[in-house]
Amino acid sequence: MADVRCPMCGKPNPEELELCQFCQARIKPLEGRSPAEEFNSPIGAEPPLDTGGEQDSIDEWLNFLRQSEDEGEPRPFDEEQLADWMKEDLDIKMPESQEPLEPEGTPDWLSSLRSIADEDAPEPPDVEKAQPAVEPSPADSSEENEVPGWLSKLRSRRTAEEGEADQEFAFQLGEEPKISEQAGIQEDRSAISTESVSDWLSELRGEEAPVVDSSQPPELVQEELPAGQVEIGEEVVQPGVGVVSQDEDIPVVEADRASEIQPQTEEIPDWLAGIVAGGAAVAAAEGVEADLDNLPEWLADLEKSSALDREEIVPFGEEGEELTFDWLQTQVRAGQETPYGEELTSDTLGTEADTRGVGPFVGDLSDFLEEAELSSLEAAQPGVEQPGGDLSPAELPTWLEAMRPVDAAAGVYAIDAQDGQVESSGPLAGMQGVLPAEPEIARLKKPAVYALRLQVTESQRAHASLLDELVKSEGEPKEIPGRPAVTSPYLFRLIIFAVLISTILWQVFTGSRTSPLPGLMPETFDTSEIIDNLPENALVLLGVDYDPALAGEMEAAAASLVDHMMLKGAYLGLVSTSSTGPALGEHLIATVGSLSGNRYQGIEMYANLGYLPGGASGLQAFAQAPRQVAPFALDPETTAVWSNTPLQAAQDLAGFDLVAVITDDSDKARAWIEQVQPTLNGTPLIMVISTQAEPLVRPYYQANPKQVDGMVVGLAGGGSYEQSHQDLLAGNGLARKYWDAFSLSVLAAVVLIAVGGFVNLVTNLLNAQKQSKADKKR
Amino acid sequence: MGSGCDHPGWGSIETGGADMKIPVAAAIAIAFGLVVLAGYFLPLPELVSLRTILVQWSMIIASTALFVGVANLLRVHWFKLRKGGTASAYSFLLIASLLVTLVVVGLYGPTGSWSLWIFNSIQFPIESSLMAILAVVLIYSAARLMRRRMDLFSLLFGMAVLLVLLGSAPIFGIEIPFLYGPDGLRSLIVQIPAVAGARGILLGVALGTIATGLRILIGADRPYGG
Amino acid sequence: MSLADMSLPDLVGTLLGFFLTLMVFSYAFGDNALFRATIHIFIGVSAGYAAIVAWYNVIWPQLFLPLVFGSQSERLYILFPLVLSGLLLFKASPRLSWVGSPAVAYLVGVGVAVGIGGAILGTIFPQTQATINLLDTGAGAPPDGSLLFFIAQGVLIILGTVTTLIYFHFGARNRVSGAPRRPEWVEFLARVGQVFIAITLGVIFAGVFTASLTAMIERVQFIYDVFVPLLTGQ
Amino acid sequence: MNIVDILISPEGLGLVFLVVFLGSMIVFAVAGKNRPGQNLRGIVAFSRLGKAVGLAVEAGKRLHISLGWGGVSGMQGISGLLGLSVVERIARLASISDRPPVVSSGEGTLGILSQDTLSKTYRTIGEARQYDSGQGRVSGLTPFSYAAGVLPNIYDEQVSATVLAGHFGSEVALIADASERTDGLTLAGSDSIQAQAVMVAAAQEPLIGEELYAAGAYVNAGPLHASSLRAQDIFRWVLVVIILVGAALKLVGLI
Repeated sequence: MADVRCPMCGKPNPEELELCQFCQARIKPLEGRSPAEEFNSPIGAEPPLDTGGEQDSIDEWLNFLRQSEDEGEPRPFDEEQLADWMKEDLDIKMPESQEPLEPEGTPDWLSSLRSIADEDAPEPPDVEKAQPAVEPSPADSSEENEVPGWLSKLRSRRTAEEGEADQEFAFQLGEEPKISEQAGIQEDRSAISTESVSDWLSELRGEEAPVVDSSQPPELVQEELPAGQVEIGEEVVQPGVGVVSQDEDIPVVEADRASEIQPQTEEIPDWLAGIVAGGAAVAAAEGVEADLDNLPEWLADLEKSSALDREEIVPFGEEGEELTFDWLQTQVRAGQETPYGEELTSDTLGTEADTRGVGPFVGDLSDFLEEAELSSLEAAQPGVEQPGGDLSPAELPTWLEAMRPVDAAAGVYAIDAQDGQVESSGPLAGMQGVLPAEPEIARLKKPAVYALRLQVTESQRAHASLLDELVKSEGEPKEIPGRPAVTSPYLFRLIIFAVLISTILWQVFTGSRTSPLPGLMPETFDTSEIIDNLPENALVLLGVDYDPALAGEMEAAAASLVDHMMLKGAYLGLVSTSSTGPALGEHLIATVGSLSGNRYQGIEMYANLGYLPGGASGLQAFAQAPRQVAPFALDPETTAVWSNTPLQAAQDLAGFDLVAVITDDSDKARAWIEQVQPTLNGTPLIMVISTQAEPLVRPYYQANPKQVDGMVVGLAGGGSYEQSHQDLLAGNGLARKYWDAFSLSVLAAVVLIAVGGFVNLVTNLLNAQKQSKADKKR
Repeated sequence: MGSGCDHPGWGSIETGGADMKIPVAAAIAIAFGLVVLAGYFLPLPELVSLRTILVQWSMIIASTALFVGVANLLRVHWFKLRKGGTASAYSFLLIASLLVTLVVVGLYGPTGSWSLWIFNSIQFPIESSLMAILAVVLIYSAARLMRRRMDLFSLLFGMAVLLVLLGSAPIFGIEIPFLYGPDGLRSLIVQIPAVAGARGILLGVALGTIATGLRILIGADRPYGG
Repeated sequence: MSLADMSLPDLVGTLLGFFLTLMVFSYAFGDNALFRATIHIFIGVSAGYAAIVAWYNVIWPQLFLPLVFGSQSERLYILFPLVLSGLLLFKASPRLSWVGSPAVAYLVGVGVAVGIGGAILGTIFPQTQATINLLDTGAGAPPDGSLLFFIAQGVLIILGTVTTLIYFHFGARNRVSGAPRRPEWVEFLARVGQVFIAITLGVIFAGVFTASLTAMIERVQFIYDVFVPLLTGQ
Repeated sequence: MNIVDILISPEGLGLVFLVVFLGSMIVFAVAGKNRPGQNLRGIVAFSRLGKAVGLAVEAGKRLHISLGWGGVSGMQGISGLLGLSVVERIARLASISDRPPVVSSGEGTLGILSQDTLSKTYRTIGEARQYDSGQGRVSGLTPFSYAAGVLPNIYDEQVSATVLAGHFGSEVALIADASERTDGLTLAGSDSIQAQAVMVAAAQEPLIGEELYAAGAYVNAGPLHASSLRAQDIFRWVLVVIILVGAALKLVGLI
């Protein structure tokens, strides 16, 4: 005997069983399922029989409803759409044979629903089985049969689903619900199912409730009752809104909620508005005669039985599918007794606590709040005595389940029944439970959306959402803020570069020679004197100790001096303590040659002794034993300079006629002065230094006795030397060439430093002031 | 040895003192250092010549260290080349230019024609351009000084810079008498306060050099021996 | 000299220098690829050139030449640096780096001794002597008789030198509240010294700027001398 | 030449100077052990350096120490060797950072010594595996090529603080400017007076004159660092007295 797989939980069941042994879901499909049942089959179950296009249009209608629920505001309900669906529904397989039992004037769609329900409505086994001993009263049984099958189906399916939800719910709480609890949950479940039916209906009704203009006195409302509004005795009942006229027990619905719902009501057909009005409105607890004329017969009958049978309120479907009006009343009263937010008793809070205990932040925050809402909804009914305790809950189709509006809205309409005040004046004199005028006005604001929800104050909700964002943002990678490409320092650098380059280019372009060269300086005069006094074919040791970076300044300062020595026919011995020295020496000789046209070439005129490693100690070693330390020249033949060139006349450095050092570094200058000068025995030492070394070398020149016999300092020194020897470098002196550009760009630099410094100083003072104000405030 | 002075924020140090296990390197450094030092201060001719020889040998070994430096440079950029990315292109340029220069200058000698061509066409223009860019950097730094550290020192520093620059060349061809020239304010500033300050700084630096050198010679600091 | 008179290598070299100068000047607009490429070429060329100069001037003439062609005594003379140089080459490999430590220790020991000797004999004694001689009215007095100015200048320089030295005094006394502080009279002298130091560093900063400005003028002149002939087709 | 002539000769005086200086260093070191807490005047640069090391470790950024191109010989060499003491202290503190410190130098011997110092420090604190020889690197072999070679280190390797301790020239302004462009802290000291003048303007925390040589004492690099500072102070005042007395006697014509 093959097993059948349950459509709901997928577990295998013996073939003969109709309901799943695990989740009580229906396994054996009912023969000839009505469109409503197909429509009700849970989403995701095996696809319904192919009913051609009907399924799509029905889905369309429901999607529209579902969307309107998701968007939170009720969208204007398109009557044609509803009507078509409705109509289509009505056309669905109306069994010709079956006489419609409905009274004239009943809309086709309802009658067809009713006929379908009658065809398929075998007694739901579970309901009977679960039927408690209470026998339906004979008066009821006739109405029962008239109850449309589709409503009874809602009840049975609802029972199945709720059963699952309970297990799930219990599972979430971490413990198997005990038998007593299960009963309790059953009870709650029945309360919920009746309530959810009322919700479904109230929602439907909600779409039909006419606009209530609260600003107008009730009497006026009576004449202008829009279609679909039923006057029950003195109360005007608005479907989906409740009683507008003053009856204490009648739930008061905030006007604005009514106004919200209002736009949709005109389109719903009268019969439905009537049904909803009859079903949704809560008749006065005692002695309120419902105005049965407009009600459809089946509802009207229901109304009658409710009036007679006040005590035996039978939840929908409990006593053999009798749709008594009382069950609706019960829902409303239940809503009254524990209106959301005011009178939640500790045990309901307890339930909520349990729910919270599940760990609110396990899933998404809105799930938690939804669950909390669900649990608070279940807990909302402890006080209500359910007659016949073990009545099985009505079964709602899943599409209805999905459509269930946010319960909070329903809860809002619970009417505070304990308010026993009797009107003393005005047209409503003698009436009880008259709605206080000002609350309505005062409540003209949108109702607190979370009426029946967990008691979460605004700040708690804010904190919860903040914490949620924090948790979410933790995982997101944060972009490292890129540094802005253009900043004020960047602009300032550009301005400096542009000002300097344009100033220099202007002078170079115009080739101006207007700015006078510096006059003769004492140190320059001494230097030229020493060179003038050189003997013929003198031996000069030239220390080339500057960096290529400062070649611009050093060559401009030394070119005229070197040319002067060349003109005297001196033999130059180049030496350096830096590795780039030899190449710079060659560059200097070539530059002087190109400027003056006085070509100094070959080992006959100068010898490049190369590089002395080891800085001061290398210099000291060279000063003590030059022939051992630098035996060869760097020319291609690596000539032995001390034997094959004029240098052979010099045994040591004292043998030279002049030692001239060109350096930009004060340390190197000091090294020459401290290591070499003591061994010169009277041979003059002159220095061509950079402006940056002046403060440290000048004392040696000013010393007494002088340790440096002559000095040329930077571009100004070179200019002064050229000024005193106009014939040198054939008048093409580098100092003269650069001097005008130098004097203008120095001025530009001074202006830039002064203005920039002032702006930064002011900015700093302002920031300091702002900082001190902030500190004082703190 | 306990620490004589614990400056906040840096924690004290237990080792680094005279660790009893003196490695061979420390012994070599201390021995040769003391011999050379003696050569400076003891007027014995043998010591003086020994000092000269030891100093000359150190120059030869220092040149070998230059080759080890070139090897280190090649190794760092070789790893960058193998790692890939934009930096590898630059490392390739460095290694290529290094090898080409070694070959050409090695063949023609430091003052050979092609060697001088490389020096005058590549090294000389780049290095003097970097020095030219320094002018922009120095103006920017001097102007930002008042924002970085607003105190008397910075104010005096800025004033000295402006006065010396104004006095180093005529303005629009006009030589400002009290500022420019050998007897001007600029020369006065350079020859008196600048010389005094420079001397004081040099003497201070010399004292620091002696203290640091002695610490190394007695083995308290041992930067070698890795 | 116009571009036309140049030989081909010189012309290529001048144009190469022209473009390299512009690529370095682009650093004023921020770090960029052209500047990066240029400085990496510059580092390679300067390292290669320095290595060859060291070989030509030191290693070959003072190490290998005597080893190959030198006499027995010369070979003996260079044996010690030859061995230490060999050991030093092991520092190029991280694993065998410890083998080179004796050579490094030798360099450090000798270098430090040269530093100490230079500091005492090359700086402290001469500078102190020069400062004392500032008031040598006998030898140092200027011929034109402005003795007073000479003495005033000497006193001012001595005052500046002494207060600059005092500024660097490190020792301080604990205080009940606040950071340790030097005695008041030392603080006063230090503040005077600070004035001299600020002026000295300002003067030297101006000197460095002058040198860099001259380098910029030289480079702009070079660009102009190359660009204009290129433009006018000379 | 008798003893008196030797003593008054420069070499003799130098020897006396040296012996007394060394003696006072050792005496203060021994005395300092029993009476700790000899205080030093505040130097803002070193306290900011302590914070910068902490911030770099926390932010997972790198510290860059530059030893200059002064080699190991002469006065400029000794400032480089002093930089190595600072390297040891910073490497000891910053070894736990995600990006260990990098030491750049412009001369072969200094490059070798920086690698030796780093490997010895990591071995001392038991992190021998973390040492990588690439951390001690030669960036260039001439002054300006060295400064140009340091720029990519600062721009590309998330450097939060640059310490310049050694011999530099005016090219040090390029390094300090690159550090400022990347919002890094620059602490700079040198024996060269040109470099000091440029550092005053370009660096956030310049060390003037001999303040660089006090680095060892301020970063607690060892007991003798503190005692040698006290010896420096003593001899500072000796020089002041000699200059003042000598000048006075010279003015009066007695010497």
